[in-house]
Amino acid sequence: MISLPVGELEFHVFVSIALFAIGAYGFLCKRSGLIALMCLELMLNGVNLFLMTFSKHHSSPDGASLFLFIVLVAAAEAAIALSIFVILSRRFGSVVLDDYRRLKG
Amino acid sequence: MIFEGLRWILLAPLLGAVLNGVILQNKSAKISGLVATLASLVAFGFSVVACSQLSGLNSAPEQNFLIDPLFTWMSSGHVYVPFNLELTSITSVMLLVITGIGSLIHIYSISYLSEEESPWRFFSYLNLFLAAMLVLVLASNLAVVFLGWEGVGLCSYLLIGYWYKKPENTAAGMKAFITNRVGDIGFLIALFVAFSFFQTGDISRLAERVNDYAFLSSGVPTWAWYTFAGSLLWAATAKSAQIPLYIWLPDAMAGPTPVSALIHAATMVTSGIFLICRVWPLFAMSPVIVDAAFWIGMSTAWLAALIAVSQTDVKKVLAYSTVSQLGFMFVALGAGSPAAAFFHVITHACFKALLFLAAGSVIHGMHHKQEMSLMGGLKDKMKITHVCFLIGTLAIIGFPLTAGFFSKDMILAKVFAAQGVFGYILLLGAALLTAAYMFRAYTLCFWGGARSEYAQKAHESDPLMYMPLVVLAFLSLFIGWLELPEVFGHFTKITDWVHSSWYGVGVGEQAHLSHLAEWLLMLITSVLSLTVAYYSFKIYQRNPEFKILPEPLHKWSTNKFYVDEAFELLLIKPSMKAGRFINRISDETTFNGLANGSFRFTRLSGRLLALFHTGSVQTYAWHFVFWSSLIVGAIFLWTL
Amino acid sequence: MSEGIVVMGQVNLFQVVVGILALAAAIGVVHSKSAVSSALSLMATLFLTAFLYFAKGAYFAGVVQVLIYAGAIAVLFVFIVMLLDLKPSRVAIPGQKGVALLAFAATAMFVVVVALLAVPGLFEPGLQESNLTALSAKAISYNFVSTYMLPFQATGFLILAAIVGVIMLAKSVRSPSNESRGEP
Amino acid sequence: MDPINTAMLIFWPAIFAFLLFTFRKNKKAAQWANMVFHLPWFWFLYQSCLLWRSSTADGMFPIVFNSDFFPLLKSNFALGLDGLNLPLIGLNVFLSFCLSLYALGKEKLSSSYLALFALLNAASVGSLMAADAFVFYIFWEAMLIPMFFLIGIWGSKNRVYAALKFFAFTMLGSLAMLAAILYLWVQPDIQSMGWHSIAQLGLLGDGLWSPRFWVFCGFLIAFLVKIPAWPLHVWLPDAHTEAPTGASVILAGVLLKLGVYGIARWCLALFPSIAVLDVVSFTMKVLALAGIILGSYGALRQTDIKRTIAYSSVAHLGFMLLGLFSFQLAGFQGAMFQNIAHGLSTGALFLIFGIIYDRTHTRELSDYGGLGIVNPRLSMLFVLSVMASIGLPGLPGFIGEFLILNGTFVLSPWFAFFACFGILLGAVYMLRIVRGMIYGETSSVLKSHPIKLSFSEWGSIIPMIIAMIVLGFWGQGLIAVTARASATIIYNLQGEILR
Repeated sequence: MISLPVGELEFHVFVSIALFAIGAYGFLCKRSGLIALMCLELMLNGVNLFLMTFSKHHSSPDGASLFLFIVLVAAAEAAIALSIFVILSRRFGSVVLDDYRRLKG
Repeated sequence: MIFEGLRWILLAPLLGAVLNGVILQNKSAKISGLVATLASLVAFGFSVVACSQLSGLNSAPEQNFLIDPLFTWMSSGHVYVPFNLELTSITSVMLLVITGIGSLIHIYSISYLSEEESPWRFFSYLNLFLAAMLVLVLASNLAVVFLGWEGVGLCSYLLIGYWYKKPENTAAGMKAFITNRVGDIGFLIALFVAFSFFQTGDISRLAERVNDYAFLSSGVPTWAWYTFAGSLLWAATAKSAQIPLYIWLPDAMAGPTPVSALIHAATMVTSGIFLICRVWPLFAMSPVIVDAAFWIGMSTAWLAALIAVSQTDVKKVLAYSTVSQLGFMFVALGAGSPAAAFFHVITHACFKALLFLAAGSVIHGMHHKQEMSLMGGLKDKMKITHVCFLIGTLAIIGFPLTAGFFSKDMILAKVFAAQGVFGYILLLGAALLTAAYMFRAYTLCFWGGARSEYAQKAHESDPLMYMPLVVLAFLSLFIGWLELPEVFGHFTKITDWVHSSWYGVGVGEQAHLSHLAEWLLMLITSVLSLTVAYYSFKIYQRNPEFKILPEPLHKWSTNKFYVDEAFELLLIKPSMKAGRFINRISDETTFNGLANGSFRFTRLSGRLLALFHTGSVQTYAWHFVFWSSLIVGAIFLWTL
Repeated sequence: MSEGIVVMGQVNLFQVVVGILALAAAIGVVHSKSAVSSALSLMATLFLTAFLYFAKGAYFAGVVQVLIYAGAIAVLFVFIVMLLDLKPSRVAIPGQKGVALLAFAATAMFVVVVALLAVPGLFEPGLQESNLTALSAKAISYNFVSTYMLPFQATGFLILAAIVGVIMLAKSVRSPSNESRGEP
Repeated sequence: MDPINTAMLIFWPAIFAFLLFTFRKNKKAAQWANMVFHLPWFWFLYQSCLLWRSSTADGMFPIVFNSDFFPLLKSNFALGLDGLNLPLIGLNVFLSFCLSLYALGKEKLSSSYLALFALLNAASVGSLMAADAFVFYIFWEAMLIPMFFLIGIWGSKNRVYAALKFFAFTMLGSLAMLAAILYLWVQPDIQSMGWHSIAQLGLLGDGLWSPRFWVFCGFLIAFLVKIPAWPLHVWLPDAHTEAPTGASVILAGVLLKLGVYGIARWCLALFPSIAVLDVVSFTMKVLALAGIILGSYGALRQTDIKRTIAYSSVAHLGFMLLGLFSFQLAGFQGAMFQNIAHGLSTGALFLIFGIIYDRTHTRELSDYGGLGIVNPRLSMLFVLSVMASIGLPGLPGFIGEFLILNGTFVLSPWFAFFACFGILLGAVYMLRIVRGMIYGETSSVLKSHPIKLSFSEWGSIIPMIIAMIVLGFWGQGLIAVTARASATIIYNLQGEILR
């Protein structure tokens, strides 16, 4: 394959950080709760990629096992979050985060 | 020599007071008066026995006193105060005076208070006063003397405020108690100096301190001697009503007359001088203080005499005359002879009590009217009172061979010996003023036409009242014989009694006067005072409103030289205002403010924090991400 | 052991293309008009990241990614989006909050990249010839049962709790009593 | 005579408190039970006195009861009994007995009031006898809670503010003490938190700003708030005016004394080298003097009678502080004596005024007048207790003040001189009250509310008055009790001065 001047390591790190940043941006800015959750998944993927890169770089299986844990946890979290959102949407009639103001101090 | 009887002298009036005050409380003056008089007579009996016991004792000067150890009142560290009673020669005389005149006054007041509604209160306070005075006299330790000292102050407060319905009586009582308390601070300072520097409170051991050389050289700082003597003088000025702190005595006339007779003439006011006589060797160690006493006495004698001249209320005249006579006694102390002062204490007790009781019977006859302008022409309506009042007046102005003559003449002689002609002339002036105002009072009361219907209807009081008058008249005539000047033969009872009570501590002899000088002095004083008395008698018969003093001085003297107002303005009002101001600043604004402020602050900060809970999920998320990344970044940079 | 060792050297074109595509899909998730399209672009990002893993030689990870992430979670998202039939959600109003966040994201990346490049010790050269076996399933599973035994079991419980939680939440949704809105 | 009696001194009121909680329904029975409960308590006191007199253990603060309490905190439940805390415990038992007599027949004082009272007694006796830092702290805090409720529920108008202020002040003060105790606890070479082991604790270093100084300050602040020393006294007038009669008697009689006892036991005896530093002793004397003068000025200014008496307590306690820091046996024993004397005289004042207040429900001096006509016997007792509180010789107040001033005069004559003006001001504001209340024409308030005392109310005042008169002359008995304990403390203090 044609190899570019950039090192494999640097590129992968760049991609994972980009993924994380985009996820964070989406999570904080999107008004709809579901989209925020999706961006959350993006952030997690960014982290996973980061881990895998270094696991390969240091050739130790730890990174990969941690990757697996994150996947598991992400799955559980997504399930719970989504069902909560379903109830919230039933309750508040919409998924928009701004409507949930009941906890005002 | 141990003698158990002393405690009974003290317990009798105490029991009387408790019996009357707490248990009996019955309304009739007769019964409660009887109980009280009985108690004081028992005390008188026991004191006579004790004095005879003492005079029988003729051991060495150091041992000739009776002791009756009761219990230790308090002892901790360097303060050891045994509650012992002690009878020395000087205290025995004072004891007889107090219990004797006290019993007479008890008898007198039975009829004086016949129509009061709660006489038991009066008699229980009178007995309590007697007990406190006896403690003051019999105590062997200065701290126990202080117990009597304040007890006497308390009883005078209670008795002055006896008719408590009228607010000015209770105000006078409070004024008396607080002015006495100012003096008590001086007494306390003297006690502290005694206990910390002289290591003892016992009067006998204090006197011994003066001549045991080891103690003197053991480095007692000179300021200790001066503070001791100075604060004792301060205490005496308050109790014996001298210049700065005499303001309470004239107002104390608000109390019933027997009270004024007993407390504010005979016993309490002289306790200051009596105390100084007892610790005289210590007092004489600081000559500056002795001179101070001289000048305080002189100025009080003059000021009081000037005020007495223009007073219209008979009791006020007698009150100011007491203050002026006390000034005489201070002058005697200042001239370095406690014997003369003590002799004048005794004679003054007799004739001043006589004058007060006579005035009391006049007032009683005049249905409690004290204004001399309403009196006049009482000599034929109240014959016995008139005669007794006359004897009293003669005694006080120093009519030859009466008590006043001997004691005042002795003071004048001592002053002449110690201070020279100038001091003598000053004192003579005061004596002449006394003659003037005493005869003014006498003629206004008894001579001339009756100036009001009360005077017309005045009647002689019943035997219970004039019998003590007669006894006191007899006393004030013949008590002078106890101490004759050298000219009339060597009969100096009082001086040896006073000197022997200092437990053998000798004090330097005063200068001696030649016989001629003594004759001359006696002649001048008696002649001058008699002429002044005769003139004032003549003038006041014709014109009751005659003013002895020139106009500006007269107006000033009627208003008592504005001393009360000055005290109020300069001392009492500013300190009260300053106190209120300081307290408002320190308590209300700063500390309370601080405390309340801290409550409000916590509530405020609580409300402030609530603002963070906006409720929008996203701000929470934002904060969460922002702060966590900040922290991670910080840790990351930190670990580099 | 004989598969040979791929030198962790230069990045090849395939990886670059897939990486860029993944980023594009990610941006798609954020900026798509309707929730469905963002769900789909999420699924695309997950697939592409799986390709990245394959390119790196971590086949087991790639398969797991495809199976669980892309297959299960993304599908779950799509299903929920379909269930709630949402109106097309407007793009977030990038008010000052958004701008601030962009700034934050940019700086965060910048800082990290700089750290990566600047800090020598962080990336000491790994074994040149990284043996691929490190990322193989055998190595990971061996690692699971040795050093990570505790987290492994804990995650098991976590998943169980999640299942029970979801059933509870789901049950309250379907139970007839609170069918009408407003019931707690 | 076994030591269990001393422990029962504390636990008996506590047990009784829980018993009282069960008496919820019948108030009459609760009040009588409260009165009867005091008899065994007196018996335990008597047994402890015998134990104390027979114990020949020299040295300071002999431990009479010991059982393990909390090994983690290195503290065991040690109770000590010596000349300093025995009189105070006696005063506590005596005052609470008089108050139980007073409480008979009062419909307002429910059984929970009496139960809280018993708890308060247990806590105060506990903190008096505690010989272990943590036990002392626990009892010290335990005192606050019942007092807070007593003021908060049964007080008069703005009682909640007063209760809160009381609680906040004392709590903050005792936090400083807790910090000091914890600092001691973490010390490496401390085996147990007992009083003796703290006393022997070496290494804390000496001199100003050393750790030992800070521990000393920690303890001191807690006690200064409690005394109350001058700047921290603002809670006392409010607490006294709003507290019900029983609570304010016990507050004045026992709780304030614990501050003085605390300083004597936990500051002067434990850290003599710090107390003797002239910076410390000078500031404390200045605070005491300020307390005396400004307390008296405060009293002068009040129109509310109970506030005046409260301010007078600030002045009296200023005297005691002066006595403690005079470092003379006379001054120290004077302070301990004044503890009891002030407890009796102010207790009597509050009790008498409380009885009048129960009928007239007004505290303004201007509403009163002519009590002497309405009830001469009560006014006589009132005048007697006023005289006791202004320190008239022949009554206990004088002996305490006389010894204190004598002690202070030795080392600092000027302080003694200015403190004398406190006595003068004392006479002024107290006589102002007597004149306002007793003398003059009968005021409308007294005409409309006749003051007729029930038998139990007389029964509650008479013992106090008799105790005062007896103590006025027989003071030497009480001074002898505190002699041995204070002699050892003063011996150490003077040893430090010479060094």
